Amino acid sequence: MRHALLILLKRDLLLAFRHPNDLVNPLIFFLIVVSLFPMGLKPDSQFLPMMGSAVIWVAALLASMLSLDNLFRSDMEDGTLEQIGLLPWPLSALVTIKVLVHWLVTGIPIVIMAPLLGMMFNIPPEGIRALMLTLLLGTPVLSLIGAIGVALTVSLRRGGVLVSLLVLPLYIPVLIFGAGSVWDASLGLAIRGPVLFMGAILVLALTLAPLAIAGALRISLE
Amino acid sequence: MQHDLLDFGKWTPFILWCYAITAVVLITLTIVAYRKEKRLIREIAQKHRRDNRGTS
Amino acid sequence: MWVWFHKLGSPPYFYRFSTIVLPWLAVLTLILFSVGVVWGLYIAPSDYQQSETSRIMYVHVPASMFSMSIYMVMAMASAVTLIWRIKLADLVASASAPIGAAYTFIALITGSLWGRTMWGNTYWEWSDPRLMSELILFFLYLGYMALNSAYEDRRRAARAAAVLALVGVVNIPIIHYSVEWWTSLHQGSTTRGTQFAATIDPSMRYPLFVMMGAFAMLYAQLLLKYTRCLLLDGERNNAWVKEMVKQHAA
Amino acid sequence: MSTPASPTSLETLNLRCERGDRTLFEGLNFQVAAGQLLQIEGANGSGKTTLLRTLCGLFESTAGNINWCGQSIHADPASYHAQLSYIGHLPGIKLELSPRENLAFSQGLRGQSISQNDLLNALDAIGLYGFEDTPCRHLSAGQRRRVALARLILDKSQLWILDEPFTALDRAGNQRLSELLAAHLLQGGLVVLTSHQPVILQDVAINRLALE
Repeated sequence: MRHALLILLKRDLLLAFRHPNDLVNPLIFFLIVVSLFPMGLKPDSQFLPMMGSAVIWVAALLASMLSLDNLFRSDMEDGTLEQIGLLPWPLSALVTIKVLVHWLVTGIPIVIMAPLLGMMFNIPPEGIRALMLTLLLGTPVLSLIGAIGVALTVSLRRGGVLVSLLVLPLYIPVLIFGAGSVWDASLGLAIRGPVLFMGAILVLALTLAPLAIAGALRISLE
Repeated sequence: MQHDLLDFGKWTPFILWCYAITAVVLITLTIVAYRKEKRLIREIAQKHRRDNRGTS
Repeated sequence: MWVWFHKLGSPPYFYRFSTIVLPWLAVLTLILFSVGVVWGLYIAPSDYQQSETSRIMYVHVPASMFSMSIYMVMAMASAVTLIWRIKLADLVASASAPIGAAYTFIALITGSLWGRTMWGNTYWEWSDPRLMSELILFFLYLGYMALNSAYEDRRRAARAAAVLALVGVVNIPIIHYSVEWWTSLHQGSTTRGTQFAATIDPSMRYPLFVMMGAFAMLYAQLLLKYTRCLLLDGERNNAWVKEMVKQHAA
Repeated sequence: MSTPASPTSLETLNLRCERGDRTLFEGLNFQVAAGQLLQIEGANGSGKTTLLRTLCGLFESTAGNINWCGQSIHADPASYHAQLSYIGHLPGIKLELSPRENLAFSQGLRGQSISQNDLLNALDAIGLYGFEDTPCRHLSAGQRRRVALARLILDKSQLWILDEPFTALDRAGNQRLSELLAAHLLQGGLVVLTSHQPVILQDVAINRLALE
């Protein structure tokens, strides 16, 4: 089974890299959304560092969600999802790999881009460190929760807006803790508590979300 | 404490709005439920009449 | 008890049972609401701290309390749907959603109006954890209903929505905790809310209990009614529905 | 794998499936034993595809049982799926990948390691010689279907469930598929398929089941 999971990992990464546009677009989206916000304010605004953490987090959340749309859709449309559903391995393990690939190709680049954007917002170094740390813990949760929403709607013709309706409310805790700790860290406060809590959320999502995704996919495959 | 009916000093509009909105929402919900069932029964009865005429 | 529960799971029995119970529930709801409203608005004294505005409590507290409980009912019914595939459980979950959403809406509106009387000039205070949780709960209800109606096939809709409800119920404590943490950052604590429901003066507690009973009975009544609608809609081609409709017409 | 207690067979007991509020079929009983082919016939919308998907375990029946070797397919889905090859309406191949990559991945996912030689032989046998490394998006519909059918050769599973396998195939492809089916049955395999055209195989009796 481990062999099969590795093959799936390889396959999905290969497929991702055969569509470089799909890889880069969410990141460009992330960049554009983040840079739009300061333009809505006065140029010398003092709110920038205050808003920075929230803006970067919200943009990361949207970029992650929008790029999830294709997680199962193309596999559904060409029938490979059926075949995956008929493999003699637990579906929850297989979908975890698919989510992992999504995180590798969108979550990680977001984490890497974040410090640059943080500097654009004049976030102090402590805040930037917290930003990277919380994004590192939070983006996998975004991928996992988002995948549930995508799995529930993949068989519907018009899933796009519906997914955001289902998923965004569930993203709120991650957003609150993520953006909150960046803000705290910028003020020089300790952020151990919220960071540990984010870690706990990640562990919980890792254990429960694959089951929900697999269950949802079985329904979508009917 | 003694009241004039529905007079709560300066907060009167707030309190009355609360009760009014609640009443409207709950009554609408109830009416919708009752009418929905009535409509469904009528619809199903009609379909059965149609079917019966078709077979006889 | 179990036998009865099992019997209730069969649609025709449920339908007959609810036909008998519904009128009684309707009367009871009406009585409780009349008593509660009159008591709350007229007879009950005003709180010495909050003046007359504490009267909002009689609608706000039951609505927000049941908005949460209804979600729990939905989640439990969803679990039953997924595990035992009992059709009625799915209908109970689907029928609960609009009622829960309406209760949440009431809790939001009354909470905001009540807040306005305390916060001064704002109708919305982001630092109030209860209102925030209520708002997110409202989103969860909306998402559930949107997903439920997006599927054309009833059975798939039921199961997909059930998965969502369970995911939501796992999230509720996390959301609650995160909102609490977040609002504590903004150090805007409020003295309002459900916590004093237990400590308040009996003269205010009894009308509150009456209103809670009224909201509960209304939920029960609407739940039965909406479930019956979904049942009729889904089973319209079954023999017992035809029989029932015939009796109804006669 | 331990030998099954009862002989290899696929049977349904009182199967009933619904879509929406419509009953597609009910009280369906049949058995397919080793070396047998069952062709399911019926008009469009009679539930053929749903029946096949139910047999695979993708669709959940409202009532009744499906047994594989005397045991419900839901009791141990993993070992059932290990012996099942399903080819549905959709070929289940990735257009971005070449036939060779597609097969390598689909076999790898099943946990079988396949030598390059076997792979090329399978593609050759199904008539895709010279197209091994062409991205599937440049292949015709019939050729894509052949890539999917090549899986049957490599899977080495006992039970084949095929949804309209002959569509989009030309006469030569038809011929090859028929040979493939005959050889599989001769080795004691089981086939359930739907097809609009009559299936003619040498030396093989074909059972038919009509859905209304």
